[in-house]
Amino acid sequence: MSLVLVLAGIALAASSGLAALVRRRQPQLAQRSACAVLLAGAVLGIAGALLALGQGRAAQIHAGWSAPFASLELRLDGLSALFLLPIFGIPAAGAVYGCSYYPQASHGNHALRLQGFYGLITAAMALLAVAANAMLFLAAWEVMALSGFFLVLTEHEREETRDAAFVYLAAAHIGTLALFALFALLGSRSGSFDFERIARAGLAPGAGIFALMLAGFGLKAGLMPLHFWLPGAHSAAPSHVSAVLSGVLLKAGIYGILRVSGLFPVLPAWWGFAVLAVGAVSAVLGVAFALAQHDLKRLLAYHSVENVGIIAMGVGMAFIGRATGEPALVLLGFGGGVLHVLNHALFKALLFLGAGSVDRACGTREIDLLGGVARVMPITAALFLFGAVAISGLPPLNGFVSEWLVYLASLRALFSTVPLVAWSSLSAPVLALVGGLAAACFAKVVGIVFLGLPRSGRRPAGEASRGMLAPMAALALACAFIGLFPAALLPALKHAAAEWAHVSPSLLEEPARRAASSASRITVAAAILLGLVYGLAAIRRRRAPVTTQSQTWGCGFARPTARMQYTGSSFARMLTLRFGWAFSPRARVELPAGPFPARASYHSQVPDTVLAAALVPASRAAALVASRARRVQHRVQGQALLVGMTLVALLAWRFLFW
Amino acid sequence: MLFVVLAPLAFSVLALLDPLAARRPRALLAGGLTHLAGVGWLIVAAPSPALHGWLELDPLAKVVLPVISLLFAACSVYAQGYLARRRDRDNRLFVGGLLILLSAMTVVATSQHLGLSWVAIELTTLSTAPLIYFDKSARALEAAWKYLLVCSLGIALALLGTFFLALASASTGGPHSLLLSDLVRAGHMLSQAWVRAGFAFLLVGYGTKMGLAPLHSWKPDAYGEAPGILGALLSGGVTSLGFVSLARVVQVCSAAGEAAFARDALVAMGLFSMGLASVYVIGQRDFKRMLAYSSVEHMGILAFGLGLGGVATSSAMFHAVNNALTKGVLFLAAGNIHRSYGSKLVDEVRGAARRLPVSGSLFLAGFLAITGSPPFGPFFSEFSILNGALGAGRYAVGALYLIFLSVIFVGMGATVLKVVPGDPAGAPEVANTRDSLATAGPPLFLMALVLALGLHLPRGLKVLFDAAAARVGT
Amino acid sequence: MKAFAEMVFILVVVIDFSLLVSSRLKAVIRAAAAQGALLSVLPLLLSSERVEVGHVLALSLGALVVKGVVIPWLLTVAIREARIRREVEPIVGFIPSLILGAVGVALAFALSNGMPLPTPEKHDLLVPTALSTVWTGLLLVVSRRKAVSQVIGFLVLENGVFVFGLLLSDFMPTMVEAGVLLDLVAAVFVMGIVMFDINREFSSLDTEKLSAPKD
Amino acid sequence: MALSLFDLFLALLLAPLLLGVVNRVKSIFAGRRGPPLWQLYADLLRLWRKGVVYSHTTTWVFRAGPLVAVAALLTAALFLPFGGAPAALSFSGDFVLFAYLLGLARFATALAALDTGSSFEGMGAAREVTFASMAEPALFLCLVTLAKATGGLSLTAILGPALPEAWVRFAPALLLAAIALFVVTLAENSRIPVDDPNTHLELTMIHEVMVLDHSGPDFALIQYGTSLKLFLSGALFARVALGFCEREGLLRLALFLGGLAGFATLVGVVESTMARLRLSRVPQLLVGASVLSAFGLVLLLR
Repeated sequence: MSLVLVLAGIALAASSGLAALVRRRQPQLAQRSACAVLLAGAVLGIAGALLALGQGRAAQIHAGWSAPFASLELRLDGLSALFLLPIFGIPAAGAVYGCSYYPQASHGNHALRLQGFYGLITAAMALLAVAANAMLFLAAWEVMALSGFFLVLTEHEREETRDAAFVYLAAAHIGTLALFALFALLGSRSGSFDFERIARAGLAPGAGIFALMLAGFGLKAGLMPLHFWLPGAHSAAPSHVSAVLSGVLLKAGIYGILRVSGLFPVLPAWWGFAVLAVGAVSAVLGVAFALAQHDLKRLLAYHSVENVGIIAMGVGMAFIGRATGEPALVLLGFGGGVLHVLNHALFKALLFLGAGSVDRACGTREIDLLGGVARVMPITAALFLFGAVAISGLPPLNGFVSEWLVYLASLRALFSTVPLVAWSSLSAPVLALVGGLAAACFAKVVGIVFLGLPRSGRRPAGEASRGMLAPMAALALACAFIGLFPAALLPALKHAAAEWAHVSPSLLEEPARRAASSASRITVAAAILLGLVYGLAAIRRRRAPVTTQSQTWGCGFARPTARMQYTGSSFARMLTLRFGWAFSPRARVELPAGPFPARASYHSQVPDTVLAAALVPASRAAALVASRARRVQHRVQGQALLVGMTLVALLAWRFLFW
Repeated sequence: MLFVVLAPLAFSVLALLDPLAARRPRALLAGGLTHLAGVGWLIVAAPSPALHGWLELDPLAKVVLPVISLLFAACSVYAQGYLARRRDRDNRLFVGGLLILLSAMTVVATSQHLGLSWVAIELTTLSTAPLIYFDKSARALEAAWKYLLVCSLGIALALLGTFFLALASASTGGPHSLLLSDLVRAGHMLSQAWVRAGFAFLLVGYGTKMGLAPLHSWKPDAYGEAPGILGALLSGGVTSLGFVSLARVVQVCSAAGEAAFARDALVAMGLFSMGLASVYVIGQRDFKRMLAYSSVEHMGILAFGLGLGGVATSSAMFHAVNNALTKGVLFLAAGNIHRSYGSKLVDEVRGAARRLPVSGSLFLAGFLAITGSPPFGPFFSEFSILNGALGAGRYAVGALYLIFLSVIFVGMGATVLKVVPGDPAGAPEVANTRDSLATAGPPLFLMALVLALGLHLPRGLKVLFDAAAARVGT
Repeated sequence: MKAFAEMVFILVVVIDFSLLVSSRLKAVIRAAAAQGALLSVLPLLLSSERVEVGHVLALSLGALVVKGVVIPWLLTVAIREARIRREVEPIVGFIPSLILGAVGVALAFALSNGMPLPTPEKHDLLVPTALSTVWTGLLLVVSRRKAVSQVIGFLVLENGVFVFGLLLSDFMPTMVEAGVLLDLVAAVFVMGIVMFDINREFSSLDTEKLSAPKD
Repeated sequence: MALSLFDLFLALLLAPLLLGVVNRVKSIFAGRRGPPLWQLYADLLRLWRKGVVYSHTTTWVFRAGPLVAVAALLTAALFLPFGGAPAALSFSGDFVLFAYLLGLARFATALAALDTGSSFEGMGAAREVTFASMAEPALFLCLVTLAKATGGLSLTAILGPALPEAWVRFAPALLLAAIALFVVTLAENSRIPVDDPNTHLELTMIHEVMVLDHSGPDFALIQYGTSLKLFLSGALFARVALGFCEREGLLRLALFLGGLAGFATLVGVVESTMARLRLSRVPQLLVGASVLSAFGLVLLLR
């Protein structure tokens, strides 16, 4: 039943673009009907997922499919159901937002194409989550990746969009090829491509499989240093697309890692340490790069790298837990990681939608040109701030809860009796560093973009429309719910973790109970915090002192202007200096000259190090080598010579060496 | 059986004699459709071998002949639109040559006699060389000259290789025959040394026809300069037939106990082709030449699969079908784009998806399909070949295969993404070259087939591929 | 008979050498024609009783007409029509070509020693001669600048194949006759030179100028 | 529970006094008599009664800043065991929430500063979040070290009966952690050598420059928050540092208060004898603290 609901949701989502196509003559109606179909699909899908979570057992459908090795093997277990929540939820919110943000009436075919692929990517991701056959998984994977490509390419007239889309496509395809190899290995060793049979074969987890898994899924998840496609793609796409890409698409990589690692009866501990290390590097460098960005959406994109790193740290702890047979680590690591998947989807989507509203209203995403947006768009600002608090992992919102679970996992590791495992608790200070940096970064974003005064002529005309605010508010509500009632999701997480780790749920009962009791105290603390804020505000309002309006204290400056405000770059400078070793900043400086300098300027940007310092030069070099290599054999004689030499070589090989 | 060979010939004679240029394309259409119908009847009726068993619809033929027939039929529809726009050129030789090509291809596909195969392959070279020169430009002439010279050199060596095999069969007690079934039956009676040498010569000869690197050098020029229709037929039809002929030679080698060397050589050349294609595809500014290198790559994949044996060979059969259809899509779409912009350089062509919505999108879709993106057919065949390699424990060659695939994807992607998206305003435009039913319909039809093969591979086809692979031997 | 055949084989190889060192196009064409004419004697010399006389005669006569007369004549016409200069213009010099040719002949003899003939009644010089001639043809195609030279090279290569084919003439005469198709190709080449007038398009038959710089 | 609430109440009440002690120590060093110990109470009362001035630039964020900051600090106080009794609220991993509540307070203050649009306040906010993010790993390394040494995962458990025994067994590691904790405390509370709370040059200030625009009751809240934060960190430090002496009942409370006084004296001495570091040297100090406590942790993990 639950799976049938999900399948219905998939079908509706996939066909939502058609709804717009059919009625393309009436753009507004067309878009709304597409949105309605997608929403209906999302409701069904989420209902199915919740039903599955409630039932606590996996639903299965099997059907034949006559592509090689493939069968229509579908399975909805706890892990799938948990991932289905953001997979259906975020696109639904994005589609509603898109009706106002990207109206078909003014964007025409672009919007039409966007809607088609928007539904398709939703369907593909959902199919991915329930696929239980490697070929079906790969097919869904690639449809998802290609839809993502077309979504990024939406505004294809701009060159940077095309470049970003190309980098995305190349990265996605290389990832897919790694998965080819991964599943081919699994399939040939177990003799089947059905996940169930692979799991039953009890394969040994080898280094090759791990490397392929990390490369293939890591490319999609955006783990450092495989994140290089992500900032460009996410900033080039329309914002409700970025919300889906960043909030959900990346998580497909995490899902893949979990799904594939769940196929092995035992995991070696070094897998866990490796994932933990990669996650830690991603988290720290992701937030460091984010700090250095000027472009609002690029900044948010780098935060995705950070958050995926946090998720990977949780997953790594869970791996270690499985390897050493410690149920607490499995539960807390898995629970923290998967809950953070959901949380990150919620608040990152919220933030991207907010960024989209700002971009639409001000016509720029350049942080240092913005300012004072909150005065004109108070609700958007408040919702964005909400998301910022959540993503910084600050209580009482959801970001804190999942990070806390990961913290708890690394603290539990302290007391492990297995050698070396205690060292993994060094991830706790790493998380603290990441949390501090993220808070600094979002203080910068909210402070510079929304507060203060406009730094340039780009200022919004008015508040975003209700169609744009409503989905953001819905996302914010979900963030608040998880933040306030973290214990609510623990039973589902426990079930999924037990299935994934091939242990009986009763083994996880004890740590789950402990975590739940702690989580319920978080609820208490959050209630106290909110009560205190409310109480203090009431007292403070009762005080109602004489209020005077005046200018900001200028510290003695006679005529302060809005351009003298601190900018985003200056705000982050002290921190980015610390990470100078990882950046390759490019600055364009025009120094003031002469006794009466006419103008001076300073423009700096921090391109992605992996892309700018490694991949682009490498591909240039490859192109150069290739063009050198191409200079040979244009003559007919040369071509004939090749034929002759091949013959001689073959004969020599056969008769002399072979 | 003879009907499908002779009917195109008859139409070709008609076309060559027809004084009315406007009427000739119809002969092409009629020839293509008649052939298609004939092949359909052949599949259904499964007649007994013709010409003393020299022509037979064996599993290998069943794999390629319908595909070639479909491809040709699609091209003949396309030609209606294409030739209508190319009134400036005399189409007598074009139409006649294509029909002769069809007839020769049919013979190669069904031939059970290595000598007859050779003659027919020779005929495909001769009948297509003048067609490459259809544009009558200096570069087209150069391309035709290179094609003719290099392919003829290959074909001469192939004849020598065929002689070697014949000699091998002439040992005491040998069959003294070049009929495939005789050779296979004789098996170890064949003189091994001569089979060995014969394989080397035939690999070079038919490898040239297939365009395996380093024997591929005629391809970029020929595909770059020839009309899209010819590119489609060469890269989808003729090269596949080179593959089939080579597979039949491997069959003889297996029977003679010489398979190990043959397979190693095929794997080596296959990987070399893919590697070379990946070098040449990076930074390619001419999108038709890019397709030529893609063809080199896919011939490499076919040779690779054939060389690996087992599952991979069966998948190579599947891939031959996928490659033929997808190359049809790509060349026809590229031809449309080329004509509309009057250029095939990425510096001048952009926004094809907007100016030619169908052709532009098909070019992109074809690119994604040929590079192995699900849910298109080539994904399954390319994956299965990899699976065969890894399943056989050949991790190193599997890794190389993957690396080359990814480099080629990136290289082709860079070129395709310069051509398809973007704003076409300001790019050169040739009047009256927008998508029409005749020029956009056939590639669309082929694309649908490629997609269908990915979504659903009929059981019968799977059995057929396995049977064809079993023929080749292990 | 056998001594005669041996004589012919040796002459064919000697002509191979002379093809490699001739600096005049006319001389090269004449040598190729002479080789073709010599080859046409071979079917008569080597035929066994099992084969119908008709086949032997047809092969012999066909070779004489096509290889010895028609194609050389076509080549001469082409040189005149397209106003091709008389020099051979080698890429690899005459002496190196000759040395390479000699190495090829040595290899051909070595190789055929290692390949026992399943039909022992044929002449033992046949295989080395065939392979040497194929090798020479390849060398000519690769090492000469002009398109005409390449056609001649192809012709020589094809002569080698023809010689080899004589091994099969006992049991597969039609197959050997099919080899004549190769001559058809050569004819097409020559006609290409004349009809499509490579001379006019490129101002000389130098195929190097065919390669516009591109990748 | 009643005892816990009593401790909490005492803490909230005594928080401003601690700052008075620090100032008194500093004035003794300077040879002055200095302000009375309860000066801050008087200041708070006076500010609470005053009117407020708001800049045209500000929004609700500016007004909410002090409220959220104080509320967060008050909530954080719930998790710290002060005297003898366990904390009012305690669960495993609660020190994460404790640290993050301090973070929330900082976040709110920084945003309020940015809301004014003043470049100086922006500068202050930037410095505050920068140094805090560097202090955070050091703090967590200290806490993880303590957790490992005591086997507890909540502040109550860490600072509970297991601590004296831990001091016996792992004295070097805990000593390193305590030193690091003291450095972190100085940085978190904007004391010398990281920041100078008494400076009047905006360019060199960190915390004080952030709150330049706050006035009246808002400023009172901020001042109270500052003192509460110092009290909380002082309490944590005192409990850790005095963990080696075990006492019962009232004596324990006395010991705790004595420890706090000692902490205040220590801060005062440091402030009087050291100069403020150049801003660019501050990160080195904080990274140094991290390295110290990491070394302590390594001693335990090996």
